[in-house]
Amino acid sequence: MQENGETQATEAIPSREELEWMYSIMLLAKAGDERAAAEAREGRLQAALYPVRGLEGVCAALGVAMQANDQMISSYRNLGDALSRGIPLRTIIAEAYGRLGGTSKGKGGTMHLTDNERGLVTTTGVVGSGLPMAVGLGLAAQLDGADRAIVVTFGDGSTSIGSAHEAFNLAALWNLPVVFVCQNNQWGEHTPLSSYAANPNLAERVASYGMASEQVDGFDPMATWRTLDRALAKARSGGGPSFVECLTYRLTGHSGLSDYSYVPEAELAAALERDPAPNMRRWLESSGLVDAGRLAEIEAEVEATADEAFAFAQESPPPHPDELTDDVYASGEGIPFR
Amino acid sequence: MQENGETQATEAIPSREELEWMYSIMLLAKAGDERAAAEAREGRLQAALYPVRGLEGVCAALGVAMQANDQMISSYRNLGDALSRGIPLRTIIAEAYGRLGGTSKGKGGTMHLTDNERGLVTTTGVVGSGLPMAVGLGLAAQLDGADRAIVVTFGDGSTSIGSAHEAFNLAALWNLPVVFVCQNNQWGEHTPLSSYAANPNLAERVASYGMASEQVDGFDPMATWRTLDRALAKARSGGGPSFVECLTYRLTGHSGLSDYSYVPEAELAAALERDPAPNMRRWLESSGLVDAGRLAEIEAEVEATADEAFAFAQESPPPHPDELTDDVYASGEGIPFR
Amino acid sequence: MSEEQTEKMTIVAALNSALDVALGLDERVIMMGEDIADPIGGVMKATKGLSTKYGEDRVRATPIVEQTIVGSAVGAAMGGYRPVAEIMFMDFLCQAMDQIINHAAKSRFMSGGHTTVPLVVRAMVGSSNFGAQHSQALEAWFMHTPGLKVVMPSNPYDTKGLLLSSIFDDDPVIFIENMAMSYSVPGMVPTGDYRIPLGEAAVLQEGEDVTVITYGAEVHTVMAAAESLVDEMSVEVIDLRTLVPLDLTTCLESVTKTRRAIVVHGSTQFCGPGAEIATLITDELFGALDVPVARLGGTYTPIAFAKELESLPTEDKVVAALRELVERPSVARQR
Amino acid sequence: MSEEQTEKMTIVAALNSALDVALGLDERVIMMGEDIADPIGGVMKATKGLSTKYGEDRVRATPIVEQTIVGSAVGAAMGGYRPVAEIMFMDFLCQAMDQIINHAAKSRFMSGGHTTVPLVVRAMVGSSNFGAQHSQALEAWFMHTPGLKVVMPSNPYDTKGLLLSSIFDDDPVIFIENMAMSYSVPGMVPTGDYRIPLGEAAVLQEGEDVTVITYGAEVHTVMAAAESLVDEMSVEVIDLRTLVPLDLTTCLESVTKTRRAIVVHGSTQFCGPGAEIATLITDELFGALDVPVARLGGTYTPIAFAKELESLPTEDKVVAALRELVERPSVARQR
Ligand SMILES: Cc1ncc(C[n+]2csc(CCOP(=O)(O)OP(=O)(O)O)c2C)c(N)n1
Ligand SMILES: Cc1ncc(C[n+]2csc(CCOP(=O)(O)OP(=O)(O)O)c2C)c(N)n1
Ligand SMILES: [Mg+2]
Ligand SMILES: [Mg+2]
Repeated sequence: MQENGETQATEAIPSREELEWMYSIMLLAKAGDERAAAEAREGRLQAALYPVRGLEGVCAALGVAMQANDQMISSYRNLGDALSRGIPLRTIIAEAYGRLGGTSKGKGGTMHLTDNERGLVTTTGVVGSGLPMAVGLGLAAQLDGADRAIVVTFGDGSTSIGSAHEAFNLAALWNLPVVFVCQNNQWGEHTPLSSYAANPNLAERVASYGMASEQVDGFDPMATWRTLDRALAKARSGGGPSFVECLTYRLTGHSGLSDYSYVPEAELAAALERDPAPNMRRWLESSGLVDAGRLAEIEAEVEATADEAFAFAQESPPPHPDELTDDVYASGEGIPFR
Repeated sequence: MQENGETQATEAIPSREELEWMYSIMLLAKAGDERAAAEAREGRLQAALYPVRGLEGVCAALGVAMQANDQMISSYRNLGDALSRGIPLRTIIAEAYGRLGGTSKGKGGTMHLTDNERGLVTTTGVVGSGLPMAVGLGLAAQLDGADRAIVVTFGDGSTSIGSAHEAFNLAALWNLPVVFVCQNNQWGEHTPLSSYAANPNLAERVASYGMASEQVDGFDPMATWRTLDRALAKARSGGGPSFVECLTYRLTGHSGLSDYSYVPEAELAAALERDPAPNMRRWLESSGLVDAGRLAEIEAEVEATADEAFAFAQESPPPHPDELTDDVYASGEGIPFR
Repeated sequence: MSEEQTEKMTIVAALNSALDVALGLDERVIMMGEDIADPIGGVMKATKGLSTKYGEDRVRATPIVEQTIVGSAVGAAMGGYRPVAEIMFMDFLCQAMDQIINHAAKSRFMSGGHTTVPLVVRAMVGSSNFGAQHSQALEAWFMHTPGLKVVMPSNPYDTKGLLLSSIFDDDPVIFIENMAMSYSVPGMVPTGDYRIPLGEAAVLQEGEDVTVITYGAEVHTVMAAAESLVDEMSVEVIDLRTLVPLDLTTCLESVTKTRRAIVVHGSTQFCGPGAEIATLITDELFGALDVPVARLGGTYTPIAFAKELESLPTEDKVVAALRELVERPSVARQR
Repeated sequence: MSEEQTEKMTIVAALNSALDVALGLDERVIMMGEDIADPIGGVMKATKGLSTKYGEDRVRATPIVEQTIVGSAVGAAMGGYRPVAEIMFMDFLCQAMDQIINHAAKSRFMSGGHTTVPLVVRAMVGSSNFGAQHSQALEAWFMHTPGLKVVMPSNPYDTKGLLLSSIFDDDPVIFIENMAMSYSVPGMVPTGDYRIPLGEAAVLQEGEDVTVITYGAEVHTVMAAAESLVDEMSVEVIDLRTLVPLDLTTCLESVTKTRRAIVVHGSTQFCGPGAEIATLITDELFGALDVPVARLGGTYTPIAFAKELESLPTEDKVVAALRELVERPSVARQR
């Protein structure tokens, strides 16, 4: 997909069905984010929220590039990633409300979605901590002799922390089927990449571990899909790990309601031009891949899904207080629960 | 200094006095190691020992390249480093015996030498943990506006751990006067470098942080001295941090009495050919820099110093049991010491 | 000390004021932490304005590197500075444990007293809004670690006075804040320099029937519970303020009078601070106690996200525990 | 279970045998840790021969990356395996705390029970020969962390039986060994598979006058002290074996009989396991105790290198504490 919304005729693209799904993942992530923020602003939702805005193209690309048996570890900024695994928005939102209908029965909250059937193994609130766990999942896949790949998503800021370094080295050393997907939105909370790294080229840094490593335009879902698809195929066939740095920009504040007044205006304006969903829409329509009617249908479906998800969540019962001591241990005999 | 023990005429070398001191550091490290191991074997010394054998040339080069006001953090494998700071062998050995005459009054032991006056700020037993502290010392030097540099020494294996990565990035980002001296002896305990790193070129890895980074032949004290001298001068003058990977080989087992049967014979034999002290001796003599008589004198002095150090240590009194609760806090009021 | 001028401050404002005073008093005071520089001035805004006023050299925003935030503070302390390291959520101290335990806490001892490590690690107990990884209270770990001091204030006045003492103390101090109190319990605070000594508990309310020993955010829960029980019993409330050094004397004096005591805290009850405090009191006052020293701490579960699953002491739980404690018949010695 | 064939084994040999049995029983058992592969087979040789027998795929020597040793174990557990991670010295668990606390311990709960993390982290309490950074006993931290189990055996037989139970337990287990005992306390051990359930203490010696509750290496110190006091008093000795779950029932039964008790452990006394155990016993048996439950743990200091500076319970200290405890007059209730 070019800046003007066109893709080279020679380059592969997903099927029409997949393209439609990509588009709906993007819209759904945005709709989920925005409604949750509105609910929080009204005081009806007490949860930490981390909008995906800017990363939708990467999430959509993951949705198509990953196969059903692949596994993912995501972070607190997980809504788009979770949707890309096909997890129903309703269970994600129910978790945000702390309800039994949530992915984690309301015990985890927004940072801790789990859906093992759909391959979302865990999402973590601790920066950088997903990478060592992904190494372990990669090890499991390798030992199983399975043709599955592991994706771990994390931000640019997360590459600073020690655990990331350890995991890169180990994945390269053991030739594990792990694809490290860096969702580089140029900010670690309120600090820009240039203020926390002398060399801001993260792909270059990771290449030095002896691992395949590249940058891709994360605002371009087609380019991102192709790069991820290649990396995943390589991982599944024993070719080892890759680092894929998806270059995007954070289109909102760090968290749901947080200040973003410090963002350089021109940077944000330029990034908004590249906003993946509207660009993809233009391209789908102009290239004739999906017609205007079908696009409108998808948009209406997304709205309906979002409506239904929030309604479901709000109606889902909260856990009973006695459930506090459930799920702490597999076998809790002799445990001093009070 | 070339393989054959000769140095290029065009290249700088230290003064004769400094060369003599370098030679004596090397011998003293070896003498200290060997006598301590013998004492341990006889059951007269109960301490973890980490021989310097193979690294003597790097330690000697540090001894001349570092200035009096520079500061150092070393590891458990610290005997040569400590000697390079001019710390008397007697206080180092007294510490190994756990005596009051030791650098740390017998409380620290072999892994925990301290001599603030001579700029050995701390030595740590935890792999990789010296690097973040060196960043802090570098910060202090930078804030002081002082023209001092910080050296932190650590092994090849220590580059795997997360803290090293964090420290490299931060030192580069803040342009700190820290020289990271990697004493690469090709082994992390019993595991060879090739088994724990997909890319065994550590200098290449560290260069990717945006930091000056190079490899040097650590068996060549002159080349090592020149490289360290440059890096230290650069650090002192605000030029920022460097990573210097000194390539050597471990000439003994990991610790004082540990097994080394697994070492590939040919590798060890080749490394022994490069043993820095005898090579330096040959070169000093053949180049006419130091004559045979003076060399014999130095050797005798080293033996005498070592004799005296062990005698001093053995005669130094142990701490009184009541001193256990001293030095835990600067102000210990209200502390439940029992 | 100029205690004259006071201002109404939140705990965050008191933190900011303490840091401002310390940076102004001594150029060896420096700060490091994620996002602490302006414009954002810290995620809770505790450092707002300080990098602008004192320069980014002294107030440094770091990458996301908890281990090296603390490690560089240890190094800078060894280099003659008095660093204040900010770790956003206390849970992330997990990343920095090696530097805290093996270096900050032990260096003075291991060096035979030659090395001083005057540093403060500020960290915040989070909230269940963020889930189990942003809400654990870990003070017991640090109490269990010789070489550290542990401070956990409950109000703006103490926060500022204790933070200033901590910064100018020559030992490493773990200074624990609580997210829930950040803006919710404003109070009058002197604008200048003043110090509250480490190791002195405060008796917040005198009483005759029972002693509650608590600290940090639970102070407010306990005070509310005591207030609601005002017609039923006379409750003495002790705010420990610092956990190491521990002001056992004040606790013993109180329990000698009341003969009944409970320790209330937000960290997990099992192997928590309450166990130590209860044991110390029992050791000293065994024969004078009517009933065993009670405890109310967190349940033996991670912190749940759903509000219905309450792990921490609530006002209701404290009320129930106090009623039970006071109504319990004095235990007779069996033979 | 075939307990028939037995062999004299050191604790290290018992560990090796347990790991061998587990690897042989279930191909989902894997191991990772520094230097654990052959030829060296682990710094204490606990894994000697296993990488050769079961392949380096299943028994992996890692780089020096404690955080990722445990983190990859967590991930592999989530991926269906039963990893056993080896961390050389317990002190280095400081590096891995985030993975242990925020992930291993909490994942089951945070996932609403959907995720199981069956893993074992083996770690060794070191020795003062290495200094303060290689000798700290940290079991209290893990006891204070809901979601973990904590095992600390004292002899070869228990080591093997408890390690096998730990590996096949579905919860994360911190399994703590002690360097001093590695080769020094050989005993008869079945060569095959057998299990000792987690949460069952062992009464090592029955007695009437006093109960000593202990675990790990201190079991031997206590037994020696009891032996040397055999003419003076009758000592009941309980080896807890696992700290979570805690077999309080066995402790209470014993103290009900003896009316006097002491908890002895090698970790720091302040805020240590003894505080919790003493408090639990006092809660239940307050009226039946002659004197408060005593404790003997490590001093509130780092571990010193010099042997003269002894922080841990020694036989002499245990003897003195037992004499004091037994001779102390029963405390009368004051009114
Ligand atoms: C270990 C740790 N330190 C600090 C935080 C607080 N924190 C949450 S998100 C974040 C920024 C992460 O930036 P990045 O990795 O770029 O991800 P992004 O939020 O931009 O998606 C920080 C510092 C945390 N969650 N974990
Ligand atoms: C964090 C940590 N993990 C493990 C160890 C145990 N250990 C001591 S030395 C060592 C090997 C270090 O290798 P390297 O950095 O190459 O230094 P060398 O010993 O070769 O000088 C290991 C694993 C430790 N001290 N600290
Ligand atoms: Mg980011
Ligand atoms: Mg090495």
